[in-house]
Order: sequence, then structure tokens, then C-alpha cells
Amino acid sequence: MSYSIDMTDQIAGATDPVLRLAGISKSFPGVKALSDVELALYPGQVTALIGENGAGKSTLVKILTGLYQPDAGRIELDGAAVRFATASDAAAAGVTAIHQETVLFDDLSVAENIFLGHAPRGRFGLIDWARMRREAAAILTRIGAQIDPATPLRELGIASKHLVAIARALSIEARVVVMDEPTAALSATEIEELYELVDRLKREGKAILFISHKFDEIFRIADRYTVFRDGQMVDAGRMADVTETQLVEKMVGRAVDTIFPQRESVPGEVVLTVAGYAHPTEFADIGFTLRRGEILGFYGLVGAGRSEVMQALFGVTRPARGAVRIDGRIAVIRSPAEAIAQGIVYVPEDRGRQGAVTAMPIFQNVTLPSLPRTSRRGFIRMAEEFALARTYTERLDLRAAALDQPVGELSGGNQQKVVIAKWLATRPKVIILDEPTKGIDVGSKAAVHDFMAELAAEGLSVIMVSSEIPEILGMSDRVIVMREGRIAAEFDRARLTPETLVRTAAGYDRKGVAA
Amino acid sequence: MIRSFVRSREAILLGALIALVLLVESRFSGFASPGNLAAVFNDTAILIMLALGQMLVILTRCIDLSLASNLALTGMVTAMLNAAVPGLPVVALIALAVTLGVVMGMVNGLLVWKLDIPPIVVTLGTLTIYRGLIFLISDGAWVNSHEMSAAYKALPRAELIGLPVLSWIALAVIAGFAVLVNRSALGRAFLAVGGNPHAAVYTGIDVGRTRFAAFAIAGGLAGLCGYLWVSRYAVAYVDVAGGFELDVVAACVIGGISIAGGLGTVGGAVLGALFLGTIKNALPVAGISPFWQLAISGAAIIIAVAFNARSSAKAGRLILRPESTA
Amino acid sequence: MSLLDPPRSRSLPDRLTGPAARLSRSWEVLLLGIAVLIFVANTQASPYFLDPWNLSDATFNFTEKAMIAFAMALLIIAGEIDLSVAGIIALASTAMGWALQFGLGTPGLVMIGLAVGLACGAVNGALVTRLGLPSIVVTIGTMSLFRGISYIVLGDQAFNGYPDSFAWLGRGYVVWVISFELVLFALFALIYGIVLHRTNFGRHVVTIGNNPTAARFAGIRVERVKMVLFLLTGLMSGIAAVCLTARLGSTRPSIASAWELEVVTMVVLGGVSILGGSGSIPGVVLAALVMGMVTFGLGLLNVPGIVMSIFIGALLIGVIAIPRLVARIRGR
Amino acid sequence: QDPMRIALVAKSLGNGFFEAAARGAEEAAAELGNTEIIYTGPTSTTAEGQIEVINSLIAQRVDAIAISANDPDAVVPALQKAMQRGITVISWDSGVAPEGREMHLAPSSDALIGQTIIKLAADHLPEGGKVAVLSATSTSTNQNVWIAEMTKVMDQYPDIEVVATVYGDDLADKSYRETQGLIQTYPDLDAIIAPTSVGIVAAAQAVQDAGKVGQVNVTGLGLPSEMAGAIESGASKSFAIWNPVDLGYTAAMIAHALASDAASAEPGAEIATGRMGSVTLDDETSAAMSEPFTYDASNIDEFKSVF
Ligand SMILES: Nc1ncnc2c1ncn2[C@@H]1O[C@H](COP(=O)(O)OP(=O)(O)OP(=O)(O)O)[C@@H](O)[C@H]1O
Ligand SMILES: Nc1ncnc2c1ncn2[C@@H]1O[C@H](COP(=O)(O)OP(=O)(O)OP(=O)(O)O)[C@@H](O)[C@H]1O
Ligand SMILES: [Mg+2]
Ligand SMILES: [Mg+2]
Repeated sequence: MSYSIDMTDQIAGATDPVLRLAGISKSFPGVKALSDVELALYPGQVTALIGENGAGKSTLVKILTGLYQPDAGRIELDGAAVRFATASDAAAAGVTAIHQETVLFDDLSVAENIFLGHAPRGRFGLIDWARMRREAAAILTRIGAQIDPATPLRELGIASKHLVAIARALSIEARVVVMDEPTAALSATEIEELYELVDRLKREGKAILFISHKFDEIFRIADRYTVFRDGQMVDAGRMADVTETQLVEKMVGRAVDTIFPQRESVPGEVVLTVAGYAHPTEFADIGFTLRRGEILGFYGLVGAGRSEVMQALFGVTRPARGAVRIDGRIAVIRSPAEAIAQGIVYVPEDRGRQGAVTAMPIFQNVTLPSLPRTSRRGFIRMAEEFALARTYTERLDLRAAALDQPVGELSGGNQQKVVIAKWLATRPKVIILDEPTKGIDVGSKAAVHDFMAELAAEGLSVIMVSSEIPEILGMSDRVIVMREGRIAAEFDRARLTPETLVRTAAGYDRKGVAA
Repeated sequence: MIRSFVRSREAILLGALIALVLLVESRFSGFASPGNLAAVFNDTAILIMLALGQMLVILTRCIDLSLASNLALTGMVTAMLNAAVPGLPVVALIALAVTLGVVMGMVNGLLVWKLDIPPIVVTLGTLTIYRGLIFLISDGAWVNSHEMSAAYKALPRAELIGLPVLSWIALAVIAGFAVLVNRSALGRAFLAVGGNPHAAVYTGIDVGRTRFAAFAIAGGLAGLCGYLWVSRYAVAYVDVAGGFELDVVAACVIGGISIAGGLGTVGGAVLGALFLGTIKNALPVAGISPFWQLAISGAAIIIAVAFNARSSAKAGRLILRPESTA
Repeated sequence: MSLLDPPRSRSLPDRLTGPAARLSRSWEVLLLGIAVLIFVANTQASPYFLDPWNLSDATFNFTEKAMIAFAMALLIIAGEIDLSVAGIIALASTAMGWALQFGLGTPGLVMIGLAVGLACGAVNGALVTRLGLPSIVVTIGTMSLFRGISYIVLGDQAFNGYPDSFAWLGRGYVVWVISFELVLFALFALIYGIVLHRTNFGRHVVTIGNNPTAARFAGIRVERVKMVLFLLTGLMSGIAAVCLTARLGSTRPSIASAWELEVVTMVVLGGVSILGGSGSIPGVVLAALVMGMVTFGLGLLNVPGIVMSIFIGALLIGVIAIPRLVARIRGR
Repeated sequence: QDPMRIALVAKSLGNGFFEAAARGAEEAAAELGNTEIIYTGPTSTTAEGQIEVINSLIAQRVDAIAISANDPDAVVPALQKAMQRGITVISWDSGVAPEGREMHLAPSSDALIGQTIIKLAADHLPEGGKVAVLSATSTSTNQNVWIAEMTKVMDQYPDIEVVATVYGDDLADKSYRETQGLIQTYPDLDAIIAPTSVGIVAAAQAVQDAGKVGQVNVTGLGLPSEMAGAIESGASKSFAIWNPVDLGYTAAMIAHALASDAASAEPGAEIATGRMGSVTLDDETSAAMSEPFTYDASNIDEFKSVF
């Protein structure tokens, strides 16, 4: 390793790190998630951990909190080596985390979600419910969340759930607080309150590890940074010493502006028209058009209801009102089967659950919706299946050992390619890609982008739902921004800046909470 | 508080139970008398205890089909031991029954925990193995009333403040479970493991170990019930409680314990068992042909599960804010 | 790493391993081994085992259950289960007995048996797919309900006096020692094998069992497929009811008691994952043979049925546990 | 010469009554010499289970099968197959339809049993009263026949009213619960007649637990070894049973005689049965043994260790 912690220590001055990781490695079947990484966290300082999707950030968090055991390396707390065998061990040692996924219990109350595993005990070591509710209320107030601790978690929205997760992390008397993308699902006001909380924790002398993809917030709250790329630590230092451009370059390993393919788009006639689309609880007043050969971006905060609109278009859920026209004709879509028949396909956001059947081989995944074409009178013809699968996996440049390999054994990017291949094989008119590059490594990400551009050039209409601003800016011809289940604005690519996107999505303009 | 109780599953079930009792009372006065209700409770005591054990297992997203076989085997062991060594104190036999039950539960739990075999397969196997063992140790012979010592038979039926000891034991188990499930870390772990096994790991709960604990506790209860059953009916044979495992699951289902795990209460399990027990008791009393019993309990299960599914149907996520507040 | 990132090749090979290698690791081969072992053990243990007529008699121990097991295998692969199959047999048999009172002939009786089976399957299917209830609970309920209706109809009575042509369906021989039931068993093994392994419908079943959400997102009509599977299971139970009733020549409400667990055991022993998503019909066929031979072989030694069930129970856990234990020990 | 193999098929294994019968059969085998008794049966009382057992007996080519059937009709095809393969088939205790066996040995005549069970109850009710019947499974042949026979003679007991018939399914817990139901439904019940050895024990226990000893008399058919406790406590004043040891002995004797062609099963034939003398077949080739024997406090100690 070219970067030594001791060197940065000297720069930092006298304080010793509370927590230090050295030489940590971790592999999963087929993936080396972390190799020989170092990390130091200092009291009263925020260290930002930066890296692209799949760089290994969350894996490190899980090692820190006892969820994973490292294959090699050591964890030192106040200079002494420690081992966290379970999440409780880490909590007992004063390491707490807000995890990236909300790992909570829908059927339990908010208070219990906060205190599960370390509930306040009363007489005979029994759980003291009254005290638990009181303390939960106190913590929630502290982070500015207006949530009744007695409500069942099921009844909360995604942002409130995230606040509960934050409250949970703070309910542990901790010296080290890890935050893995804590602001991803929060609204502007909630984010402000979180920043204040971080400041307060700093003043209390806690060491904070802050993971985020948003550079503005990193520059606002972090004192130090550590950059991961493909499971390796590539740089560490003080925020004061770097610029945003430098950080991005370290993170991606090349200059940023070459990431997105150049394309000359000449959208054709209108293929899809959606008007007055509404759902009782999830979205309303949705109307837009989509042209041949166009990439239409959908931006919004997580939970803005973009996926819900797309899934309604795909027939997974049924809207209450509204009309969909394909090539000018009214289309009735009551199930995915009907959507596919009409030429609309959907690459879902949740690849593992909705996209790929991970235990089944690649070729069977690819041919699944096209079986009527590869079979005769309902009887499977394996040779045709392989042929079809080969055509499309070749086109997408899939990296795998063989076509009968289970999809679960592939890397995230290649799994995504299998899902896309599956839909292309149905020869659709409209392809909806929901967070197409979520959790995909750099190389595959570019491949997916290139491919998207190719599809559009071939005359396919693409809807791309994405929460990544660069991707939205780099790929879309037009962008629709959604907020709280409604369309907030529609922009042409030319008129678009990152600021307008963020403001519209978060609703700064209307509430006037200017950044 | 009160309002949320009134709308809860338990309240509705309690209402149904009271309606059932009143219905029978209207056809046959005396059914709702305290004495008779106490008798019905006493009769349902074993079902209640097993349902509570099964509840823990179901809460963790598992199922134990071997409970009735476990009961029968421990019952036979205590009866044979009592017949062979009549001097052995009953307390020792009870301790033995519970231990044996726990061991059998642990076997299930270990297979589920360490080898990751689906619980339904494990307990389908041990269901037949445990019952077969009874035949092997007893050679198929019965242990009859007169071969059992007076003390052995006396315990469950001895009266204490107007209730048989069997009922008191059930009440104690119910109270113990209420504390375990509502007030102890382990109890909450059962709910957490079934509610979201993935998230449970994040809170430091060992999923496998918690499931193991559920199986062990359920097994221990089955062991205790083994002694109680055999001493109460004063006979032990291979087929004791044959098919009872499904009654136990049915009681849990009626009581609103979600088969998908993570959702259920002690009150629900108790009421579910009481509901089933009351039907069984009421039919002969109400003069309904015994041949109707099976169909009625089947219908009750279906209605209960349909009803529970309705009341817990997931409300859609609320993304949309009403225009006025937006 | 090298496996996942092979040198960039234009076209992927179809398969990584040859058919022989795949076969050698399969569950069916393990079961076949066990079956051969039991066969040899039986010939050693009893001089009466290797007699064609005796072997033919032995097939009756499993043919009816296996016919249900084929449909149940598909249902379990799709992630559902039907515990009411024995209840369906009781109800279908009762309906046939009842129809007999009106002088219905054999074809009519068979139609009634099959129709009742289908109807029961439809009830289960509707409760599961329309109301979205868990099948294990629904069918614990309908198990009691269906048999309960038989009890209401029959009480302490029995229906008997089935015509000879009807009795043939359960006792008759097609050629030599090959009984009609055995022919049905072989026929259904073939049909279900083809349906599961060689048709789009079978592929849909497997996909649903692996990941019902992804199946739905891929345009598979999940509810419809499940409904068909419940109907098939009901139909097969109806067919088993015809055979069993014909074989016994009488109908009582306690007919086929506790068969549901034996059928599920057969399916699981056949290598079908109880969690859904995988399994094969040849495996179920072998499991049926294994269970039939174990019970018959031990029966020849006059071992009581309950002791046989210990064998089956141990086999069930053993065949799943031992490979995992070995893997664990090797892994260390 | 190979020993003659006689299979004694019970309704289910583990029932004390059949165990005692098996001992009687062994006694007969010892007396006859060169005879082997195979005592077998299904684990639970189902016809399907018995058919599997019969099939395996056919496969072993036993010389004779003597069966107490769970279902008089369902076992017929299997038994007919046995007869076709030259196996002697008789039924005993619980009969098989005539086409499925060569002869039937009834433990006692059905009429006698029907008369005995009501007499047992009536003897202790000089002023009359209410009685209820606790039967075995609703499908068991012999219980149903006995109850029918009992009903035929009810006019001899004008003061006695049969208020209900319930079924305990030969399960201890179900019988117990059904008895409780009877006691609650008919608070002035005087006697319970349980013509089943499982039911009578459970009923006596339930009466005892309900504190009704002295008010409700449990009677019917039971085994002395199992009923000793009930007689002692007074829950049962008396009960009756034929001697299962003798029954098993006689069945084995008859099976041996028929299988060795020493006798043939024709109406009117007389078959010698060792120490039990002989039986004579009626028009349906069935024969009955003697009247059931009554046990009470005076003789129970003598018999409770025998069967
Ligand atoms: N349980 C697991 N099994 C197999 N592979 C895993 C597992 N968890 C993570 N990985 C892989 O390890 C790599 C690092 O993942 P990790 O979640 O740590 O990334 P990250 O930096 O947190 O990304 P993001 O910004 O998307 O959250 C990825 O390639 C991922 O697919
Ligand atoms: N109330 C909630 N409880 C739990 N998870 C939620 C909730 N709301 C949203 N999520 C999860 O958050 C993620 C994004 O939510 P959703 O799909 O509703 O938002 P979206 O606007 O469509 O955003 P995107 O597609 O950008 O994620 C999904 O993985 C979803 O499962
Ligand atoms: Mg992450
Ligand atoms: Mg989404």
C-alpha cells in the first residue's frame, strides 16, 4: 500500500485514531469486495468514505459492525486489537451504524425497532416498555423526527423509516458512528437536521464515518476523506487539501466527461402517450409522451413514486384512472403479459427479486418471456433456446463461463445484462430501465450506457429511471422530475443543470428552503 | 389503548368465542356456567400449551409437526418408568418428561440450525421417528390405569382452589409465555427472526440459535404435556395424540399467528386453542352429531385464516401527498 | 475470478459440463443407488421377494399415492402445497358411493370421482390464488372440511356394492402381473415428466417456485399456473380415489387417512425442494419405488408398519442431511 | 416337514385384547406341534393397512390367515386373492363378509352380547333410569351389530331409556371427552354402556374425574387387567367380556384344522377345538363361542393378571 496511516496522522497532529483498520480483505464467491484496505477514524472528526457503486464501502461497514468477518486484517480500538463476532459485540464496543438498507421490522413498533437487542431492562431483567417508549421519543425528538414511538413501523413511509434507522444507531452509547448514505431518502429539511446532528455528534467527540455519493454534502460536513476503488483504498487525506474534480478522478480512475457516450438523437414519431394516469395512493396526474429513438429520463428522490408509475405501465399494479396509447391506439394493460404483448418491457430496479431468477441458468432466464417463439406447441426446443440466448448475450457482450451457468453466479453488471437480454429478445417497442446501473461496477456501467445509446439509435424508445444526476444528465434527451407521486417538471436536456434537478426534486423552490 | 384492543384480532376472536359459548348456552343451558367453562378450559389445557409452543416455532418462520409424537413418546416413557419403578417421585418423572421433550426439540432445532434443512422436512421425519420409537420401547403394549401409581395419576386432577392442577399448570405456562414473549429479549428475538431474518442479524440476533431455542422450548412443553396427557387419561399407547399436531397448528392459525412468521400473540394462540376446544366440547353437548365436528373445525380454520389475511392485508405505501398539503 | 471473467469470447459455450458429469452429481443417481441397495437387501432378507406376483402386489402399496405425488411435486416446485389430498379422496369416494345408490354405471362413477377431485382442487386453488392465503393453512382447513363432509354424509355407514367393471380399475391386470394401476402410474410418470421437464408450462412452474415476483415480471400468469396446479392435484386425488375405492370395494369416511403426509414425504424424498424451485419426476418415481420396496420388504419380515415408518423418516432426513454433513466436514 | 404357518391378523397392534388372543393362539400352536403363529396387524385401525399386511402374508405363502377385520368389505378382495392362492382364510372377533372368508368365529353370538350389555346396566338399576352408549368408531361392525341387538330387547326393560349413542373412535382422549359431554348433557344419567375395551376404561376414568362415582355406573365390555382400577374405585360395578385367550386359541385351532384339511368349512360342519370342545357352523358358515363372562369386585383380582 502506498498510503500509510501514520503519515496522515502526522499531518493531522496529535490525536490518535479511535478506530483503525489495517490490511482488511474480504471476498465473496467470485468477487473480491475488499483487498488490503486501511481506514482510521478520529474523535470529533467526520471521515467521508467515497467510492463508486460496488467499491466495497458497505462491505467495510458490515465488517466494522460485526456482520461480516474479514478474511484478513485487523481492527484496532484505542490501539488494542478487537474482534466483532456479532452485531452485538460491535455495539457493546461502542460502534454503531446506520446501514444503507433499512434493516428494520415492519411488524414491530417504532420504539422497539430502535431498541431491539438493547432494550432498557427493569426488574428481573425484564424489558421496561414505558422507559423504552420514553427514551425512543427522546431520541426521535433529538433528530427532529415527528414520529410516535408506538406506531407500527409498517405504517411509516420510507423517509420516516430512515429516521427510525438513524434513531436506532443513536440509541446505542457509541464512540464511533457509521452512516452509510443516510441522506439518500430524506427530504431537504430532514437533511438539514441530519447535518446539525452530525455537528452535534462531532462536538461530543464521536468519530464519524460518513458514506455518500453527494459531493456537496461531503464538502459541507467532512474533515477527512478515504477513497475506495474496486475494493482497494486508493487515497486518504484531509478535505481541505482536495477539490471535487480531484476526488472524482481518484474515485473513478479517469476523467469524468468521457463516461457517457456521445449521441446524436433525432427522435421520431410519438410511440407512447400517457395521460391522466393516477393511482389512489401512489401517484396522480401523470402525463407524458415518448418518441421513437428517444431516451426519456425520470429523476426524483428515492420514494418519489417513479418505479410505481413504471410498474403500472408494465401492468404490475393497476392504476385507477388514465389512458395509455401505443402508436396512437388505446392500450389496455392489466398484466405484465399484456404489456409484453403490446411491446412494453421493464427492467426492474430490484434485480435480485424482480429481474433475474438467480438459481436458473442464463439461457432459461433470457428465453423466459420468449418461450412461445422457441417452442413448438408448448414443447420446449432446447436448441432454439440456446440459439436465442446466444444471439442476445453475444450482442450485450455478456461475460460468463457458459450459457447454463446460474445467473446468481454472475457479477451485478452481468446479471443486469442478462435481464436486458431477456427483454431485447422479445423485440419490444418501449424499454423501461429502472435504475439500470444501480450497484453495477464502473466497466459494466459504461457498457450499459453505450448499449442504451445503441438501442435508441436503432429506434427503440427508452425510459430511464435514475437517481444519479450524472447519468440523467449524460443520457437523457428529455427529463421528467417527479416529487411525491406527481410530475414536478419536465426539462429539455439543453436547459438542464444539476442544481435545477436537485431543487425541483426536493421541492426547494416551492417551500423556499433555498440551499 | 382500549380502542386498539377492540380493533385487534384478539378482541374479535374473543367476541367469536363468547358468541359461540352463548350460542351453545341458548341450546343447552348450563354450558356457560362457571363450572362447565372451567371444565372446558381444563380440557383444552394441553392444546393451549402445545399451541403456545408451536407459536414460538411459527413466529420464527418454522413449523414443528413432531410435537404430538414428542408428547406421546415422553408420555409413554414416564408411564413405563412409573409402572416399572412405582416409587419414583412424580416430580422426577415430570423433570424427565420435560428434559426428554427438550432433547427431542433440540434434535429438530439442530437439524434446522446446523444443517439448514427446511423445518417441515425435519419434523415430518421426526414425526414418524419419534412415534415409531414408542412402538419400539413399548413393543406396542399399553400401559393401563391400574399399572400406574396413584400419585402418578393424581397430580393433574388434584384440585387447588376450585381448579384442577392441570388448569393451573396451563395458566402458569400462559403467564410464563406472556412474560417471555412480551418482556424478555429472547421473546422479542423470536418475533424479530420471523419478521425479518435478514434484519435480525443486524441487531445482533443469531437467527439459527433463536430458532433452535424455539424448537427446544416447544419440545419441552410437549414433554410436559406428555406426562399430563398420559396421567390425565390414565393410559399410554402408541397412538396417543395421533394427528394432534394438526390441531395444534390449526389453533395457532385460528389465533392469528401468521404462518409466514413474525406476527402473533400469546393471547391469540390461547384464544385460538380455546375456540377449537370449545367447538369440540360444545358439539356433543349441543346435540350436534359428532360427524359434523371435523367439517366444522375445517370451516373454522378457513374462515379464520381468510379473516386474518383480510385484516392484515398490506395497505399500499403512501407516496402521494394530497394536493392541498403539498 | 477466472470463471467469472473468462477471456472475452464472442460466443459462450452452451454448457460447462457434459451430461455424464451432470448426471453423476444428481439426486436421482443417489436415489437409484439407494433403490438398488434396498432391492438387493430385500432379495437377501426374504426368499419370497423375487416373485413377480409378489412384486406386483407390492406395487399397490405406492401406485395410488405416487399418482398424487406427481401432481404434488409440481405444486411444491411452484412453492405451494396441498395437504388436503387425502380429504379429497374421502370426499370423491363418498360422492361415488352416493352416486352408486342411483344406479350409476362405471363410467358415470369415474366421472363423478374425477369431477369431485377437480372441484376440491378448484376450492383450494381459489382460496389460495384469489384470496392470497397461504396454501399450507388453507389446505389444513380443507383437509378437515372435505373429510368432514364425508363424515356428515356417511356417518357410521359405508357404501359398497360397486360393480365388477368398476372394481377392475383397482384390482384388474392388463397383462400378466402388470396391473391397471401400475399402467396408470407409468403413464402419469411419463406425462408429468414431460410436462415438467419438456414444456413451457413446466418451465413456468419452476420459475414461479424460484422467484414468483420475477416470474410475474417476466409475463408469466402466476396465479393461473398455480390454479392449474391445484386443479391437477385435485384431479389426481380424484383418480387415486377411483383406484382406491375400486380396490377396497367400499367407501368409509376414514379412507386414505394420513396419506397426505406420505405423499409429501414421497415428493421430498424424490428430491423436490420443499421451498420450491427445483425437483424432478424421475426422482419422485424412484422415491415411490424406494418407499414401496422398503414397506414391502419389511412387511415380508413381518415388521410392523410403524417400524417401517421409522425407516422412511430416517431416510427422509438422512438423504438430505448426509450430503450436507459431508460437505460441512469437507469444508472445514 | 415345514411347520404350518398361521397368521393371526389383529385390527391393530398394541391392543391388549389382541395381545391376549395371540397368547391363546401360541398355546394352541404348542399343543398342535410343528405350527408357527405369525401375529401381525397394521399400526392403526385402517383397512388399507390391513390390506398391505395381507398382501405381505400372501407373498410369504402362509398356510392360513385368521383376521379380525377393520372393514368387513374392504379386505375381501385381498382375502379372496389369498384363498385363490390356496391360503385358508377365516375371520374371528370382527367378521369379514362371507365371500371373503371360509368361516367366521364370533366370540359370542351377537344377540347374546347385545342382551348382556343392557342386562349389565339394568341389573344395577332396579327402578329404571337413563343410560347412554359410548361406542368405538362409527364404522366398527361388531359394536354396531351389538347395539342393534341390544335395541331389539329394549322392550324387556320398559323403565330404561337409552338417551344417546356417542363415538369415542377407540381413542382414549376422544372417549374421555365424549363421556364428559354425556355427563354434562344428561345430569341425571345413570349408566354408560361402552361395548369397547378402550371406551370403557376412558369412560370410567372420566366418571371418576367428574366425581360421579356411585351416580353413573360404567359398564360394557372390557378387559379385567384394564378395568381393575375402575372396579376398585366403584366407577364400574361390573362388566363382561369373553375370554380373548380362548378366542385366539380357538381361532388357531380352527385355522389349523381347515388348513390341514382335517375339517372343511361347510354349513353344519362341526370342528374340534381342543380344550374348548368344538364349534358348529351355521348357514353362513359362522360359529359362535359362549356367552360373555361377567366380572365384578368378587372375581376381578383372580383375572386381572391373566388378560
Ligand atoms: N453478500 C454478498 N455476497 C456476494 N457479493 C457481495 C455481497 N455483498 C457485497 N458483495 C459484492 O461486493 C462488492 C462490494 O459491495 P458493497 O455493497 O460493499 O459496495 P458499496 O461500495 O457499498 O456500493 P454502493 O455505493 O452501491 O452502496 C460488490 O461487487 C457486491 O456485489
Ligand atoms: N415505505 C417504504 N418502506 C420500505 N421500503 C421502501 C418504502 N418506500 C420505498 N421503499 C424502497 O425504496 C426504494 C425506492 O422506492 P420507490 O421505488 O418507491 O421510489 P422511486 O421514486 O420509484 O425511486 P427509485 O426508483 O429512484 O428508487 C425501493 O427499493 C423501495 O422498495
Ligand atoms: Mg453500499
Ligand atoms: Mg424505485
